[in-house]
Amino acid sequence: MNKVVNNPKTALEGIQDGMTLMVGGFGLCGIPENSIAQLVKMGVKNLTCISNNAGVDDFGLGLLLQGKQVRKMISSYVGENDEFERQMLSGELEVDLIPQGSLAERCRAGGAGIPAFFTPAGYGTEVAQGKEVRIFNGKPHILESALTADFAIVKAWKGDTEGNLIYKATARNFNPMMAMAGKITIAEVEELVPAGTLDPNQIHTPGIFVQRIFQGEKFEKRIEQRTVRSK
Amino acid sequence: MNKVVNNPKTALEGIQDGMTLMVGGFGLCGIPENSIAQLVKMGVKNLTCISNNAGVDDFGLGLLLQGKQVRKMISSYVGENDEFERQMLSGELEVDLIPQGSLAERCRAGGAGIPAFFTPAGYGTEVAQGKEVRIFNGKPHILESALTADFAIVKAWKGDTEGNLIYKATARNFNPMMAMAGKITIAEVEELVPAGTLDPNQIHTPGIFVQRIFQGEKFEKRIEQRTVRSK
Amino acid sequence: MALDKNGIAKRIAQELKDGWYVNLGIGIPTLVANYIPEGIEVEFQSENGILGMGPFPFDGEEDPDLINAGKQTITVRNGASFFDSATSFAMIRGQHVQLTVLGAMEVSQNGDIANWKIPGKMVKGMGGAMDLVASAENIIVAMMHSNKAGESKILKNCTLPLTGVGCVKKVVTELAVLEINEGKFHLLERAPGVSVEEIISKTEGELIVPNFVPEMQI
Amino acid sequence: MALDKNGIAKRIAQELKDGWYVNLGIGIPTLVANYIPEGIEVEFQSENGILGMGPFPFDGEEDPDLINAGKQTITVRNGASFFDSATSFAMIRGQHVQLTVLGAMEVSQNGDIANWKIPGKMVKGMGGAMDLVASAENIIVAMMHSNKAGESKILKNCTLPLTGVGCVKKVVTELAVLEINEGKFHLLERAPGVSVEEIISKTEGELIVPNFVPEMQI
Repeated sequence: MNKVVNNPKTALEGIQDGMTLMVGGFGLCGIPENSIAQLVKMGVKNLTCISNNAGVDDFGLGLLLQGKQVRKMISSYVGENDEFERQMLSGELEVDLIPQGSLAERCRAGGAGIPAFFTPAGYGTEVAQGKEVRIFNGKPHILESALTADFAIVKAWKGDTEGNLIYKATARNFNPMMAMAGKITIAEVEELVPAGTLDPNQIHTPGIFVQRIFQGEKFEKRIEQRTVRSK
Repeated sequence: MNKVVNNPKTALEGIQDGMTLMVGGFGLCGIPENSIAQLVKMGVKNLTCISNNAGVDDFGLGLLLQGKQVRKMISSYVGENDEFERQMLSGELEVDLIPQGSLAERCRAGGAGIPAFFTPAGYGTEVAQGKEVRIFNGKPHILESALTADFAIVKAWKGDTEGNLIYKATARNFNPMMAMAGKITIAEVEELVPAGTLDPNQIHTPGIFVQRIFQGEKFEKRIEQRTVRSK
Repeated sequence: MALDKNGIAKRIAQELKDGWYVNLGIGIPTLVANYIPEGIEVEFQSENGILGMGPFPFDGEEDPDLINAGKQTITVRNGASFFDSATSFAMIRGQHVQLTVLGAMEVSQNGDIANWKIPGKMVKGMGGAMDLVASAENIIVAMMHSNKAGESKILKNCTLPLTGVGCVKKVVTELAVLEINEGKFHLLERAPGVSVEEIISKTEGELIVPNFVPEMQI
Repeated sequence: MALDKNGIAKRIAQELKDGWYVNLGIGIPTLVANYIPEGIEVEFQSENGILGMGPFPFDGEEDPDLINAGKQTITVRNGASFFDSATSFAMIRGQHVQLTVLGAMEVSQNGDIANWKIPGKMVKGMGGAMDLVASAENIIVAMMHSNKAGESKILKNCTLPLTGVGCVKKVVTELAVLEINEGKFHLLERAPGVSVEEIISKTEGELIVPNFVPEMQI
């Protein structure tokens, strides 16, 4: 069941104006750099992007914002991005802010066929507006619904030809749930290996969730907050 | 954060008559054999056991049934067990049958602080009796609630002193979700190693979900349906 | 002549499409894996937590930690993966599995299925069947047309407790291939040498019979 | 004298108990990790998906794939583990994390907290804060007693959009340790050399002051 495509161009075929995309990563960690570059090249517009963050001005999803390709962001935190701020304040960009845990769980739910679930997060805040509230164990919870996307684009460390993925360290973050929730899921990996090479016991995302896979040409892996101690 | 206890006796301290236990495993695969033997020794009674299956007459949870230690089973499939059948038909044993996927998800929900979620499984059947029905995307779903337990007892392949666990092959099954859902979770492992030995990238159950861990003395690993082909 | 179990499995295997992930139930459905058409690649999921099941192991090579949902010892193919049962049912509930094949005691003309409980008899439980039938986009039931008493199991309404409602799309029996559509059975094919009359007589549910009913090609 | 940020962190660190899993927010909370009391072992969780965070890396040893929720490069301790963000919030929502320390713009006497949004200013988002405050059994807020305009942030009612309701149990500021109980602030300790009168004057919310208010021991 070979899912290998040769390049980002082939991988992203079918993505059209107005579509909803999930894009993996936390900050600039574990983002599908090569696919984002291809989205910029394609020039698709009016996208709804579901991604925990929105990149920085000149990297990550910030590149799509620069090209005014995004109509709506669904995220938990969107700081560190001047162009984002400008578009949001001018009303060009719609923003739906969601608590991070609810965002992660709503993506998982979308992939897992669970249309809605109750969570305490956001009760009593503006996040709860218009949402059903119910008490469980004496504590109020709100009903949150599943999220899915036309395409999910994720980034993994290693992947095999059948689409099985292994992430590295905290570059895992939102990638596994988004891989589950995409109608079509595209994975870009640092190292693509033949099926049978990866230990079946150590697969983070089983290939069933991935429709297309390619090895990225180059990963810049920019660090957002380089923090060190002296020796 | 050392969680090692020396033996099953110490590991199971605090389990009392009338408590609810989750017990990992699918059939006889990946069951906590040493802990079950200890439960038999302890002679605790009136237990509610949440476990996908109920073992066979002379192994697995069947051993607790032989000793009439179980008041109620919450399972998805309980065949292959004559004593179980006898106790159930005589009314000694209460049985709550739950679709397997709902059972798995309800355990995960219990561990994840999600009190309830909607699933299509069981709609229109006796499983849906008394449960809220709601249509999502044109399809009826029922509201299922989280499961938790006083103690969860799981079995892993490798574990470290901080409670991090790695399962082997399909012996993983229900163990990870039950580890999440126990107020106190006990892990018995085939091989106990020092913290730092296991790759942080390959941990299936992070140690935060495990309160006590020990290396089992002996694992019989009985096969329920030995099926082979000729060479 | 009516098909045997292997014949039913063989006919169902013709429904497989390249690239599909497939969940096979216990019994006749398990046999489907033996008849994958040439040139087609499918991957088998088992709901305890494995993708990429291979054939049964050689004698002496069984691994007690490696079983399928029928608790049989199995092997893995290259590209296999293991996961927990919650993730496994995420695949099923989330409709990532393209085809589910399972047995039934009764099927009704609106697609209801009963396959887990007979009142008065020991109930073993539904296992994963309710999750599978409630979620699968594509369910094929492999079953005998009649029970041992000779009564039709292809019914107007199920008499046994249901496993799922309105979910079955296709039924393959020892006599026929039936499709369920708009609340009726539709006769698509008959087993080699089996007459349309025999199928009609053994089908209690409403059955639409076209002028020409081709024989199965197996 | 009022504490500095490190002093606040040091005082909060005294609340740690052996064996606790702890989530530290950005800012002052991060500093708590520098003052773990002797003989106590705690493990730090970061909500992007790591347990067992170690100190920042040495210069030149940063790994872009290894960051905390503040997006800072970090290291891991022995016994660490990585997991996806859904599992990470399963830990938080499921109350497996024993203590959450985070900053706030305002706290009210019934335990409401506001720390994510100022109307009229650019909203960056709540990140994981709403999940953390809604679920944690044990929340300590690290904050300054007053804002830059000199107005109290320890209030009867929050004026900013809320992050969570009735969830804060304890507040440590540069002036005092306050407990929230039955809809009131209770003054537990004062910073060395800070007078009870100063604390009273800078607290807008209802404050219960016992006869004797000990100085913090830091």
